[in-house]
Amino acid sequence: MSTRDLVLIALFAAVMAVLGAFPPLMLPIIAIPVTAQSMGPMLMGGILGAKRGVLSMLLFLVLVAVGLPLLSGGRGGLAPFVGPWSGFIYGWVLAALLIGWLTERFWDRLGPVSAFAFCVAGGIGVVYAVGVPWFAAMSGLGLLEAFAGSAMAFIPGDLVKATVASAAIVIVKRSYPLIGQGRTGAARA
Amino acid sequence: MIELLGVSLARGGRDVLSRLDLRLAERRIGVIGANGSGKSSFARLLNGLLLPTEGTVRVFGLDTAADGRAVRRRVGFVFQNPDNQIVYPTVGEDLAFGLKPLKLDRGELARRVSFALAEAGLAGFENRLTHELSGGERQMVALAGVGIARPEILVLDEPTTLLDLRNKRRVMARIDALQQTVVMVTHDLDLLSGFDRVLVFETGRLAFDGPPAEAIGAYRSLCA
Amino acid sequence: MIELLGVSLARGGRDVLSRLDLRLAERRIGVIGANGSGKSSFARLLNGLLLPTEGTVRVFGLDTAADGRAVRRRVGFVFQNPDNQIVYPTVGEDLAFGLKPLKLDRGELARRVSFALAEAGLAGFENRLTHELSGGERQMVALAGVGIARPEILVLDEPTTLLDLRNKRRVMARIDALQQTVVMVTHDLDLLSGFDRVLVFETGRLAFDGPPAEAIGAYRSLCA
Amino acid sequence: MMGGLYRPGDSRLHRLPAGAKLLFLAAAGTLAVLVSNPFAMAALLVGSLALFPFAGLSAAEAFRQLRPALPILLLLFLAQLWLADAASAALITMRLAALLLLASLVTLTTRVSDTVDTLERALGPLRRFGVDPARVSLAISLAIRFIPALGTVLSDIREAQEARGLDRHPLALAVPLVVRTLKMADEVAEAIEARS
Ligand SMILES: Nc1ncnc2c1ncn2[C@@H]1O[C@H](COP(=O)(O)OP(=O)(O)OP(=O)(O)O)[C@@H](O)[C@H]1O
Ligand SMILES: Nc1ncnc2c1ncn2[C@@H]1O[C@H](COP(=O)(O)OP(=O)(O)OP(=O)(O)O)[C@@H](O)[C@H]1O
Ligand SMILES: O=C(O)CCCC[C@@H]1SC[C@@H]2NC(=O)N[C@@H]21
Ligand SMILES: [Mg+2]
Ligand SMILES: [Mg+2]
Repeated sequence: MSTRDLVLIALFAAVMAVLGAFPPLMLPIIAIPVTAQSMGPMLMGGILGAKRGVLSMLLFLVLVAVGLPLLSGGRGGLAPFVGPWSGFIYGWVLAALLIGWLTERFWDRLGPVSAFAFCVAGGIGVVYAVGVPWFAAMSGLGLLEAFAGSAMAFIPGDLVKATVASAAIVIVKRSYPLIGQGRTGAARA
Repeated sequence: MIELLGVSLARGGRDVLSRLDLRLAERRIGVIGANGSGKSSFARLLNGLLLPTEGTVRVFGLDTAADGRAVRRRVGFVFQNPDNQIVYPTVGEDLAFGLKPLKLDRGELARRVSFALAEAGLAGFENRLTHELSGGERQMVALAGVGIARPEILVLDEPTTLLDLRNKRRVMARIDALQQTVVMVTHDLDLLSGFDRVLVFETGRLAFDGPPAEAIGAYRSLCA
Repeated sequence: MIELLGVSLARGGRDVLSRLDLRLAERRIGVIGANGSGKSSFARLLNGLLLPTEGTVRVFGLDTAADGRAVRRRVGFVFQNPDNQIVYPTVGEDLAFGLKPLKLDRGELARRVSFALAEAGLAGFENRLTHELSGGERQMVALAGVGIARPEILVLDEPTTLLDLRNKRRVMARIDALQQTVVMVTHDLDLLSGFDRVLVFETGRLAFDGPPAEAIGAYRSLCA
Repeated sequence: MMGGLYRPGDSRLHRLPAGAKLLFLAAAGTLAVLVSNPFAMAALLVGSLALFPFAGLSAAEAFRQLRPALPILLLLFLAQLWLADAASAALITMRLAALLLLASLVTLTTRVSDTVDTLERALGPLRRFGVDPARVSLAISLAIRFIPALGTVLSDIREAQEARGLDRHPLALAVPLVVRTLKMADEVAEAIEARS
């Protein structure tokens, strides 16, 4: 892993933190935030690719776990990892992996539609696939009730976030590609 | 010390520098020229951050393409934007980063850091957050961070652009006091008065090479 | 044109500007002073990017606090760091962005963009990626991007820091030729010679206000 | 922000090594999941609460830690009451509350830098799998250093767009943010390389 990879990993962990600075929207009744941070795994996977994307998300979670208040609403520490909605956070890691893998795999043909599809598959599909069963297990609810109680309300917002993220991914592919070929500019020792 | 032998450089498919042959042994070397003429690219060649597409760059006899790491340990680089070269959240940690290769113990590390800070007029800044410093302070931290490893050559790319008169004087006084060889890219022609040799670039070629007064004259007439 | 009535500004709990009363009606107004003296904050007050903590700023009679949008449409702003205001990945797109409100057709848009680029000495740069330009090239793009919308007042915050002599002259000639009112913050005192009025700031207060030569003298003695 | 959520103090809990506290949390968490008797769970919850004054933290602090989770805890309690019975409703709610309190307690009494050091040491054995602990802690420092820098970039971009008359549009924010971030990555990587 090059120094540049290391820096990219750190920078996107910081991007994730900055996304957390947007005030979260607390839905009435359920206390799981609607947060700009669910865009994080999409940007990490779609721009950095699978390996760097996953490491970047892990780094972000380490920063949260060691006690920095970087989750939306200024939350942090270990509590967010043991709560009823923590499955979503673990889902972010797998989502970055899947989105990154798909993006790399179909890099040459990556366009707005495929990028959007990847973001939805990872950022919604995978995240909920981890988050909802976790929620069910922690709360003793059935899967269906858990889905209705946790995930449904987020879908519209997450679709909007997937749209924004996929557009960003495509524009970055055009102007500053990090996946596929190497960098523009001269070779580096 | 620094030798360029038939050096050309292409970036993004465009020729940025063409066939440079140079031997630089003076203590104070200035680099001036138009925007986009290749000054920053030239500076990056000197420590192997960029490698020539053709030809060879040698520093202390070391080929930058073969011995990049060894060259970089002896050539410090100060970038135009201090923000992007300050790596750590606090001033003290950032300076300590430059000493990492020496594997010093804690006490010695702290001693050298506070000495370097005092030298830069930043005594007691160890625990200040780097992003809360003023522009001039950040530029001084960047200089100190590079200087602390005592490189034998310092390459500076427009180190005074955002500074006011007072801070510019401080930075220049600091540079003046350095024992090391200094190669400085700048648009501020006033800074070059005490220099030994000034290179003038024009679209990737060396348009003039000589003492400051003549070089500035040549540059002015190029720009007319 | 521009009026400040009892204006004070606090940022992050610190007083940054204190009780300014000013009427600016001249065509060329310079702003100088030490790092951190409040020049950029002052500039941002003029188009409502910052609102005064106390007092009122009026531009063309409009209160910036009440009519921010209307004020910004008439006051163009060029930032210290060109990277901040380049919005699009290619030079052409970025310039076209400034023309959006005019709803021109494609051909006319392209024509105006290439004219503005030629004027800035960047003919043919339409498809260049903005992040691959040299520092000076980026600054010229930023200037062209704001100028293309033809605002009635132009506020420039150190617009020439990265420029070579030729581009600096080009910018100054361009500014000279403008019909519009120009307010320019700068550390480069040479740029002020043709100006009508220069404000000197010192820790948030107006330390001097008068013609360029006297103002520069006052600033130099403040820095001594 | 960089101080994190740590509350300075000198209690025994504060002085305990970070690694010990993390192990304790893992053990207590496992215990909480295994316990299925509501009375034992109540004891665990009371025990967690009792640790707060022991760490020099007030009851109000404990409540502050739980507050963000209160609505969902209440909701879950009601759902369980409706779906199952009072005993399991109490069990699940108390379990979650105890877990959250214990986790917060570790966070509140442990310095960020101590946790990072512990992490660096814990990663030592992974060296042979190509994990370099020094690179990990460099990445952590870099990320912490970049957060305020990106905050500045973000507000600069917003300001510039406002000045150029652009309405707030998420894409117009995301693209320059990402492109500038990538450019910054290049420059910082260059600087690290030049300095190491
Ligand atoms: N990463 C890059 N990829 C492609 N082209 C580049 C890159 N960096 C610089 N260039 C181009 O190389 C040429 C030389 O750039 P360089 O930065 O060396 O100029 P400079 O003399 O330092 O200019 P300035 O005075 O504006 O800083 C410019 O035309 C620039 O557009
Ligand atoms: N966002 C902010 N929050 C808090 N304080 C700020 C902020 N921006 C600037 N300041 C402070 O306000 C003061 C004036 O800053 P300003 O940027 O206006 O100075 P300046 O005269 O433009 O300096 P320079 O010549 O370095 O550009 C400084 O002390 C600065 O630290
Ligand atoms: O901040 C946290 O503690 C994690 C919250 C997880 C929120 C999930 S992620 C998917 C879904 N979309 C949202 O906007 N919020 C939820
Ligand atoms: Mg340059
Ligand atoms: Mg300023």
